[in-house]
Amino acid sequence: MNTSNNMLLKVENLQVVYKARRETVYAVNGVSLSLKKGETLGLVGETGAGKTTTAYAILRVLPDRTAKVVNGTIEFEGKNLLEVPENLMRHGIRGEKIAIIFQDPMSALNPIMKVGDQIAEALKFHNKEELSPEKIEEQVDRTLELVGIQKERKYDFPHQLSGGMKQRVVIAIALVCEPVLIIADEPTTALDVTIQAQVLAMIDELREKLGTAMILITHDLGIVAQMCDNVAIMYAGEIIEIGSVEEIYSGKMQHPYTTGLFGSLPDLEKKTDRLYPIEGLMPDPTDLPTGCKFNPRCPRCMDICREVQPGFSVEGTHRVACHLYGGGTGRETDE
Amino acid sequence: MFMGKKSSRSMSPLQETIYRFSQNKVSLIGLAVVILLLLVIIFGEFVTPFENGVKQNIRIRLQGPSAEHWFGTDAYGRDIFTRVLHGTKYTMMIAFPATFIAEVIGIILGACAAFYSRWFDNILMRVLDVFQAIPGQLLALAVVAALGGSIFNLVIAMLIARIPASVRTARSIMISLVGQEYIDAARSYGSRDYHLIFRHVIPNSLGAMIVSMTINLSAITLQVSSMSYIGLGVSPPTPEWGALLSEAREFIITAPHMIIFPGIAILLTALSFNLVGDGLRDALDPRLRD
Amino acid sequence: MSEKKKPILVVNNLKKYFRTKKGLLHAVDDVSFTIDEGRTLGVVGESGCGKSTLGKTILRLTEPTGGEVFLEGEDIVSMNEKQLRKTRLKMQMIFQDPYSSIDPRMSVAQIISDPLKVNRLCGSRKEIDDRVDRMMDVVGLAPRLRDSYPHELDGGRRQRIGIARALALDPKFIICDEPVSALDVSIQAQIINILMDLKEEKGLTYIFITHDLSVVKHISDEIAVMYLGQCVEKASSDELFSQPLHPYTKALLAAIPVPNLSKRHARPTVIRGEVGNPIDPAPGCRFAPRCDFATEKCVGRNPELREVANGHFVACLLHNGEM
Amino acid sequence: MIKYIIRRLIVLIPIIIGVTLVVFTILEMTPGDPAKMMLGDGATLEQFQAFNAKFGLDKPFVYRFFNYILQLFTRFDFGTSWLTSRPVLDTLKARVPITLIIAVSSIAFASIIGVSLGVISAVKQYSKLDYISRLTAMILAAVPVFWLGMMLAILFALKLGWLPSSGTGSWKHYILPMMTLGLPYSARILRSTRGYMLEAVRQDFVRTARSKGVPERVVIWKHAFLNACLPVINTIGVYMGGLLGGAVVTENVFGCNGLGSFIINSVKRKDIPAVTGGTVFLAIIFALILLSVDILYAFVDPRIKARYTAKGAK
Repeated sequence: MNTSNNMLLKVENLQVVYKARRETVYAVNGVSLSLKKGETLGLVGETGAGKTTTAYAILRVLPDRTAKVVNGTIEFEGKNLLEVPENLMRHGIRGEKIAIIFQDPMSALNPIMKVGDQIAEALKFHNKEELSPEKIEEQVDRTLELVGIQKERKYDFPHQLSGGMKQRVVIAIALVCEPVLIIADEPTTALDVTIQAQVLAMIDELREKLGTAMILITHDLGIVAQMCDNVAIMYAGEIIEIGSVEEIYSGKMQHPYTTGLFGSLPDLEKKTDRLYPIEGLMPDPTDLPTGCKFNPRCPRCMDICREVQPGFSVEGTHRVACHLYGGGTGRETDE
Repeated sequence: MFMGKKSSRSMSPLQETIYRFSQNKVSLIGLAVVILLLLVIIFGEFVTPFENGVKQNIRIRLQGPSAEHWFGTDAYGRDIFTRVLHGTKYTMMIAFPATFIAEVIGIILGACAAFYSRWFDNILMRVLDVFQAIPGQLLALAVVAALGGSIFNLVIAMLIARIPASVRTARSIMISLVGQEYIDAARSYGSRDYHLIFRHVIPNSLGAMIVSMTINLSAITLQVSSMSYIGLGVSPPTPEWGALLSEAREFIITAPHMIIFPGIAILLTALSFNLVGDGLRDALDPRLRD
Repeated sequence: MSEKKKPILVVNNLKKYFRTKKGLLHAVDDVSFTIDEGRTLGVVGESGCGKSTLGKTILRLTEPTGGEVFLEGEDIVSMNEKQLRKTRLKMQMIFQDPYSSIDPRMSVAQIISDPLKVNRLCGSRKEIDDRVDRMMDVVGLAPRLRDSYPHELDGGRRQRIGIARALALDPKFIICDEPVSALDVSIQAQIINILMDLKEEKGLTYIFITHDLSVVKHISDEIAVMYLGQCVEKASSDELFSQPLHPYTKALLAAIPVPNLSKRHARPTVIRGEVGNPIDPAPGCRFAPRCDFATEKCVGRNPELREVANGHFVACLLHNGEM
Repeated sequence: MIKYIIRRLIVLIPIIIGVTLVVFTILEMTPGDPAKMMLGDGATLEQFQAFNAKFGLDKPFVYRFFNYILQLFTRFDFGTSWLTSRPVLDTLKARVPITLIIAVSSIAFASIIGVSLGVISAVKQYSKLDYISRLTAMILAAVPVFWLGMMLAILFALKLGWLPSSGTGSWKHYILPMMTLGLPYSARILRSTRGYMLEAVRQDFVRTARSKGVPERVVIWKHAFLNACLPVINTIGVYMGGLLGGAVVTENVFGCNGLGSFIINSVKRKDIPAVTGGTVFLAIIFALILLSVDILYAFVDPRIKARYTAKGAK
């Protein structure tokens, strides 16, 4: 993981909090991950795990009044994005080098703007090559065809398109400037299963063709298995396990939370009588447990888990933050 | 984020609303003023007897504010402070019953429209369309023109002017509530219509209805005074605020204090109703705040 | 399981049409099935296929346009209000959205006891309280939550309240309308386990409506696949997954992302197009526009749902000997 | 689109009939004999009978009502004044422009101030500017219109002497009525604009625009504001009703001889046909304004436009 010449993104110890009137929500608590060019990383976790906050922090589109990045670096092509001034972020990076695909295509598109204009907008503001309006139109047409929509439909408004088509438009908006990194935030959660299959197949194909790196945020381990090279599993604002898909899906040296996630899924191939879910609930993000954040729900919880936050046990590229695999250096807990 | 508070006792939505409202200083001031106004109606006589506002004394006419006459005196030498103070009850006597009745009618018709939808709703909407095509002020004027300007008639005039808006608000609240899945659920376990209305729909609509009520109170306060001002409401010498201002018109140059104080009374009343309404709305739905 | 073949629910040619501005929407169009006591019928389909409307129409939460529904031999469709209320004691529903399906102004105990109160089933307060406690225990709600309000609870707990409320009347038959689709995976598994345990203990019969094929396979004995208001295939759970016949069922199965690496990068066969809407549908197979095997025979006449193997029904010309 | 407008105009007909019925019924309840009120007690029986016959008062209510409707739709006749025996329409023609100038100028004034400050207030939420404009708006929304008029008159006409305090001679005469009526509504418009803007800037598509790297100025005005516009236009339309009512009072304050003061004077003199005619006419104006708001709506929002054209095609 250290061949830095084709390293694209390196997030180190990212911490984000949301400050509400009297509460502080600890949304992301020291996330580190890295991504090479052309690679796909799956970011997996349940509601409130901090997946989306991490993604928004990378793109710096967090709500600026409440959210605050308290610590960490986000190194992208050698620059720390957290220190780049806002205007450079807007001109060189956001939408141009890093693009994002949002979850809900119904609300992610401006309802009173033609879809073609919405796709062209990013191009117009990042027009480094000084393309003529005609060239921009051509590029919009090309991108639309890339995502499988006839170019004539660029004159349509979002309400004239079906759900799947809207999500294709959202993807076209992300792709039109040919970014090097795409962050896809649950891109198919709002879609029906057959449409999901269409969209996923298309994303996979395009990503391969364009060589774009991708962070795929999802809660669906099935999608990860199909799409990703590496997987990071998040729980309560931390990455508790990270590695290649093969390592994670092999079941060796598995974090009990990961085991629980797999146990919660009914198996399609063989008949199971019972599911083995994780008992309990997500911890309150304003008041996280000490030690390992998963300890109140963990079926294999030990005394040390309640006090000391586990470090990573490393085996190849596979890293697990769990005392069961003891090797990691125990960090004293912050609280 | 959506986790419950770890407070030892759980609060019902009502308690929660009261708690949030009590945290809002501006709205509390509004509430304090409203309570003060109600106290004035009850205890006004002890502060300054009504007699002071009636007895005429030409020698001290049109005097500016002084220690003896806080708000000055009018063209007949009557104490304006007393007149403004006792004017409170006329506004309230009109605004409260009119608002309350309008709201109750709103809830009844709204619930009927939401439950016995289609035809009843259609008819109701057409009737509302007609009433709302006439500006409320004009509707009230027409009623007063026909019936005359007594307090009772003004209540009726305000009712007719405000009912369309109340019904429309109530209707939209009720329809959105009836669309909620818990109504379907209640029906599925055998609730009769009156169960649905009284156990689910009305309790859930009350918050929003009270907000709309405070807005109505404010609007009626303004409307009543302007009716009296143009000479079609409560008429002088009754010290209704609008009537006071109507009397003050000719002295706009010589005695501006006659204009300022009743006007501030109207302003403060309407303002505090609005503040209470805003505070309630925020307390009911904290998401609207930020 | 098949030794006590006693049908509890029989649905014949059920239809529900909605009048819309664009035309008549055939939300449920001529659906028939039978469920035996103690069994679970899974109903799967994508959004807009009418599966939720089917559930609500069976309970008569929306009035059916046509057809019959027999619960233990009594026709629900022709009942008057009073009979219907009595019959609904035997037949309850668990709703999809744990947020909008419980009244926010009631405490947990009030919500669970409401069915008992409106039906005047329990005499004393004590009796009601006991029953509420028992129900909360059954669905795994801690007793200290009795006086909590829904806004203080998470989706999983709210859904448990919904289940407790449905169980309060001790029904025989429960319609579960996507009870887990709004929940996170780990919570979803908890709820599924509760539902399966209850079925075991109380001998309940379920209709389990969902869009999630892996969930439906796990919980159902039989599965009906719906497409645009019609049932296109119905078979036992194992049969349907091992021997899917209808091209739509095949496509659905192929589209599920499997959480293991065996099918990695083996691009699934993706069907084209999107689900339309069944407004004034022309006769003919509604899946034909997206079907690779469609011929002109598929248009003009509705394919019948026919039994092609023991207990395996399919509505497709490919499999009923006409092509 | 034209088809849609025509259809909407046709829908207006029952509303106008309904409005007339409401006004007719309310005024029918006026106690006393109109002839006696108009002619005084000293008139002869023949004079009474002649008066009643001339204005159709010897006919039953239903007959008079339908006759009125018929005259209104066939001859655009709003009745004849009892006082002057002249057609009400003649007076209306002279007076309506004054009311329209006041109403239109104040709504324009209120919209410009309210919308622009509302947007800024929302974008700079919790700033000093936001705080001050909200406070001012709060107070202005509770000010009685006629009192504000008097205060403005004291300040600008009597103390400073910049503007005339009454009459309708020049454009200067319209400034005080415009401000009087406009200021309270600018406050209301500000409040709702701010609310809708706050909602709009939290929409997903605004986040999409930001993530494209679009400059903040464009995000606010092109994406957020244009979407917030729809409900704002709607609110302004709804306020028009209150504003027309307020115009009646404002005319009274500034002694403008518009429709409002005509109605008030007619009410005071019990000239029922004049009140009916004036009120119905104002209701028609109001309905036409609401119709134009709806049409404007369709121009801003393609979804609504699509609905109209789709319906029109059928």
